[in-house]
Amino acid sequence: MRYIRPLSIEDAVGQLARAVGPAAILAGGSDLLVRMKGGFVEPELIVDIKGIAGLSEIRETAEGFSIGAAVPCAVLGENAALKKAWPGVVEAAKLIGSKQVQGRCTITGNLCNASPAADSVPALVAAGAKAVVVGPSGTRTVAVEIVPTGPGKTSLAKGEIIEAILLGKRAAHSGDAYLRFIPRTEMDIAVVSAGVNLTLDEQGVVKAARVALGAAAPTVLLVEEAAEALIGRKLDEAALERLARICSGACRPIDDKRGTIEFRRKVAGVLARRAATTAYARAGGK
Amino acid sequence: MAGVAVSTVINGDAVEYLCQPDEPLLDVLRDRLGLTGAKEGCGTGDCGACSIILDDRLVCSCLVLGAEAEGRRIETVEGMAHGEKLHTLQQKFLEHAALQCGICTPGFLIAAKDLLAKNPDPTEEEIRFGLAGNLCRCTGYDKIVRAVQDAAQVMKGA
Amino acid sequence: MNFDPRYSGRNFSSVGTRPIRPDGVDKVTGRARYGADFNMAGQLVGRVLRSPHAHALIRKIDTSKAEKLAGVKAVITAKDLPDLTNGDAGMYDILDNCMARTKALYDGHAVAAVAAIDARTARQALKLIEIDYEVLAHVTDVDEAMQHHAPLINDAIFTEGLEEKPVKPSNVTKRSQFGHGDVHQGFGAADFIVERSFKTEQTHQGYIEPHACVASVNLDGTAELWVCTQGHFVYRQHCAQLLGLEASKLRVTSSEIGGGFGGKTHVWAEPVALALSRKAGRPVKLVMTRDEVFRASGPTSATSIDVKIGARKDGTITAAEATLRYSAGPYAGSWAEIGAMTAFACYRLDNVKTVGFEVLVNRPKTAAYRAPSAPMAAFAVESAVDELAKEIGIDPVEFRIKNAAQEGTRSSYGPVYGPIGIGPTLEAVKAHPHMKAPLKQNQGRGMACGFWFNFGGQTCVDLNIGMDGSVSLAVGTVDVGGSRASLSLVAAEELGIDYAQLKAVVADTSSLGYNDMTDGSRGTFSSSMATISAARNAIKILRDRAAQMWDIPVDDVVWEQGHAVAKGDKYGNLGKLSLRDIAAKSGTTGGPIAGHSELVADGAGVSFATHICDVEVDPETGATRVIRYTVVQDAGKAVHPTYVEGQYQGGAAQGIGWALNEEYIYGKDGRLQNAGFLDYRIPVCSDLPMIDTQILEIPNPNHPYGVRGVGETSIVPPLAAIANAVSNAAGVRMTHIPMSPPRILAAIEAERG
Amino acid sequence: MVEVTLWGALSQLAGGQSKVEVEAKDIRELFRKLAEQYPAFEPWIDKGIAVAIDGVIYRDTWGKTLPLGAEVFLLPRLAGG
Repeated sequence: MRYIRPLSIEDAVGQLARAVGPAAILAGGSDLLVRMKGGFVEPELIVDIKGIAGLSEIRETAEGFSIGAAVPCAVLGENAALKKAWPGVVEAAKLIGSKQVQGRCTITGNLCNASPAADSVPALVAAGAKAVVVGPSGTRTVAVEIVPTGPGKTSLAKGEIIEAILLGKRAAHSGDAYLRFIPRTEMDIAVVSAGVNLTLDEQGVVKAARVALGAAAPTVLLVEEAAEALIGRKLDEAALERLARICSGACRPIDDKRGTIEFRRKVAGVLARRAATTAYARAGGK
Repeated sequence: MAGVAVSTVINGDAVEYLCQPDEPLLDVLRDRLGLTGAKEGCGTGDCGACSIILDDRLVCSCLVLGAEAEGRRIETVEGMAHGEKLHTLQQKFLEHAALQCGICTPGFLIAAKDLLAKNPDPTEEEIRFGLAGNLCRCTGYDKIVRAVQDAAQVMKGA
Repeated sequence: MNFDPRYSGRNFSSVGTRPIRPDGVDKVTGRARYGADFNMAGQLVGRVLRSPHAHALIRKIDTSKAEKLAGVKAVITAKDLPDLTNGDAGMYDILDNCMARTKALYDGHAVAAVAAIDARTARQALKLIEIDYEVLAHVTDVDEAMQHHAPLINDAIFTEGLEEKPVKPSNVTKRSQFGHGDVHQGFGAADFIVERSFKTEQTHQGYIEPHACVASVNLDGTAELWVCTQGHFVYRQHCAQLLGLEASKLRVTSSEIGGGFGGKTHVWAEPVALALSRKAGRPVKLVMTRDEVFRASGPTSATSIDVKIGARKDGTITAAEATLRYSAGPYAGSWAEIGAMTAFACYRLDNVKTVGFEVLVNRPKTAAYRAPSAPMAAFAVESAVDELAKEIGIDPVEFRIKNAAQEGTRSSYGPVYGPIGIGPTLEAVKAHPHMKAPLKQNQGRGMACGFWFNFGGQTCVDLNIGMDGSVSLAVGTVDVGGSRASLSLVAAEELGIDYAQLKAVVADTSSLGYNDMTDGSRGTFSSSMATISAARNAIKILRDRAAQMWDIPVDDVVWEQGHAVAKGDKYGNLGKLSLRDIAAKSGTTGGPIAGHSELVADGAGVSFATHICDVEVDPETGATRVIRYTVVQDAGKAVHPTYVEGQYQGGAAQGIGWALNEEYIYGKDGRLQNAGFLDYRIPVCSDLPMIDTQILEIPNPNHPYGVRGVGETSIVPPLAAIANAVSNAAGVRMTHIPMSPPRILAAIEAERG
Repeated sequence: MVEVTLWGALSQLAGGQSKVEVEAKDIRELFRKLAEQYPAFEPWIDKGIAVAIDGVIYRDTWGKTLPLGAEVFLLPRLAGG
């Protein structure tokens, strides 16, 4: 077993591509170390990417925001501009684990861990976020929802690293929100969750919408029908009812230690509705 | 397996050690350096008993590799008191009987220190959410919250 | 023993004050040493291999590959431990639970162990042990285990306590029954009857410190054990007996203990660590992982309880009946029996009957958890009492006051009560401002009562007075929550000296006589009695030394406020001698001054509590938030009131967790699915409000200061108090604990139709 | 002579009687006489039986005297947390 701390993304990609046994990328480590402790993974090579220039930064660009793969979630909450533009994404990222875990965990790691219950992913999907993937054959930019392909599985090829997550520049009258259900007030994994991202026109009519559900299927669900139910309308009671019904119907959840199928279906609708109400208010809708 | 040589600073002192590449910092602190103030309650980041401050960030030392500490600054409960003087939080935990068995106490003290450094005048709710990553099974948290509230008042006045 | 334990009213100067605990500074500076904080030279790392099956025959274990791995110093299986098959059944079960002999009886049951030079090698060695299992059908549910077709866990078990000896083996190990009067007749006289069935899931004590020990067996048959335990003397006895060591040659030191709540009253890994050390010839440190703690230490029973209570229109209960089924894990226990004894203990009943069934299941062996078995029975009974009050149309507090047991009442478990506190706690609750505070939409209030016996037991204390007049107090009951502070207060009180002049320590098994463990809320009750006795013995010697110094008869010397005083006009010029004065001369007046006490502290007073709870339920998600909580409990006499409050608050918090979210979740494969703090959800700081406390002091007639145990009763009422509050908030009666959001939401939806 | 009340399990071993009369001055003599009269009690006494005398529960104080006319109640010896 080796631990390395490359200083360039090219070096990291090269080391990963050449690795003989199982290799793991280490940023925050809040998933990796737990899996190692439980004996679920035994990497031959651990590649710590925190030494790579730029990966620990949030950059505001002409196109929006670029969040480096090694930026801890706590830092997202300390970035005023990001928080103002994408409050739903930030609140989702800030829900992962405890204060202690916040100081380490990253949204890129949350995405690559590929848990259907990952908190930041529904918010990122709703936000239309993209991932910059660097690999042996170059760089590609993909929608975040195509990264996880099933519980614990991703579409990343051997040697590929997500370098950053991109969030677009905010249009006027936009707002997003994320809500999850947990039995306690902190420290739990989402039983079910919902992220909603809205853009309104001057009159408060929804122009664009994205609705995503977490822990409702093997991967995070982008519910296009739910978005369609909101577009072209103000957020009246009937629209919210419809949204809730569509979201409950779109769920393909399982019974497990965290919740039942019935519970997840029902609460997915409740959360979508509540998140939409918050997003709408954040977008300036009344 | 190749050992990793690490130079770091713990509680203000330069420290060097050799650790395994997959060895958690918690194990390094406890087993290699004799700093047993940080406790292992779970090893998976769910209890906060191993809390330390790493470069001004509160973290669980069970979720950090020893190898990652190279060139960083670590604060543990052993560094809270100065000479004969306890840290205000330590003193208030004693006065309020904010501990029964005491196994969670080092983690709570470190988390509370971090909390007050970032928010010197927290509300009860901010304290409760700020300390939600630290489990205590004895006290029901009542006296811990009161001790932190009292310490905040004293530290503000200082 | 010429010590008189009877209560005598007195004024206190130390007892009842709130000084800082003697072990406090060590604990806030990280210096206190817990189970895993101790190391010995040349120490190996021990690890245990555990069954992945809920129920399986162990056909063969091949350890040869593991033994050959470099760095492995010992591998053991049950074959390396004494075979107690034809010996004491209780000891057989304890050892079999430490290391399965013929069958793995639950997911997590230990089947082999290794000692190696480091953790990595030990882990690898475990993977090299090959076990040939024959997987058997399993049963984990308490009701299913009682069915005739259920897989049999132990075919040598025939139900005890039946009228006729059964001809077929069963998973029911015992039936027990309590009560008096004629319930049939009582129900006949009732105008209202409530009959309900309840279930509670299995919970864990959830102490933050995993089990940990360091064992060192020497070639000469002597051994040392450093361990976190609630009772190092009991661990010594069990380990010595299980391994064939001589008890007095096994020195057990109790580390600081990071929580126990009943879970550290039982040996789990300690005999294994000793056996590994003996085989390897080196010290072995064995620390459980959190996963192992959940899978393989001792959680509570899961229960299934039927309750029937009848009352007249005027609110008098005419009859009460309960059938209680408690899971025991794979070994016989007496958990339902305790439930059956405590269920109706709060009430004055002419006709009462309770029947308990102990049920084997393929889950870890049930261990004590704070007032073991009482919270589940109280949940069922107090829920039914609330419903009955509602049916009659009487206030639930008034209904309980009307039927509360009092001095002279025959308890539901048999004997007649002396002075007790159930009535006063109810009156205090009735008068409490909490009961009148307004509630908002979706909020509800509930209250409930609880009872616990409290124990005493064998106790030994040494009190040594240094030449400088400082006093060391060596006790043998492990300090789980501040007892060194309370016992120092008691010694200071008796001797008439300042608390700061004393230092209390927990002595190891070679330095003090035998002590029962710290369980049954006995720590402060028993050890304070022994401390009082030891201090009084020391005072006799102090008086004698003062008499020597003055050259007067000892009968003329009395002890007053920390001083020897010569009584009588003829001694007018002698003044007083302080404890320090006498200690300074002790070398020439007869040597060291000490007081010892060995006694059985019996007559622990029973204890009652009543709790009030407000909750808010989100009707769309079933999420429950506790928004206000008040504990009222009788302490007899609160020696250190802050730590008494701490016990009240801690028990309430554990009860809240149990009521709302904590449960063992087993899959169809019989494996535990949530063996960690992530999904076994104990309350976090942001889940709870401040927990208000009110200490009542109804003196226990059988303790010189009136002390009763306080540690356990506080976990008895919360399940029911919260269930009653949730029922009032959500408009549905919750009969299944924990009242997790999916259960509450399902109940709300079912009610809506 | 003291009248001793038995709990369910012991009462079965005593042929269904819930109360038995024993001539005993203290708990030790009580157990000895009970074991003589009802040999089936012996393993129970070995495992531990608690004795409530006028409502006060004694678990280990076998020297405790049984006052004349006292209410004597046998109970299982329990575990605590």
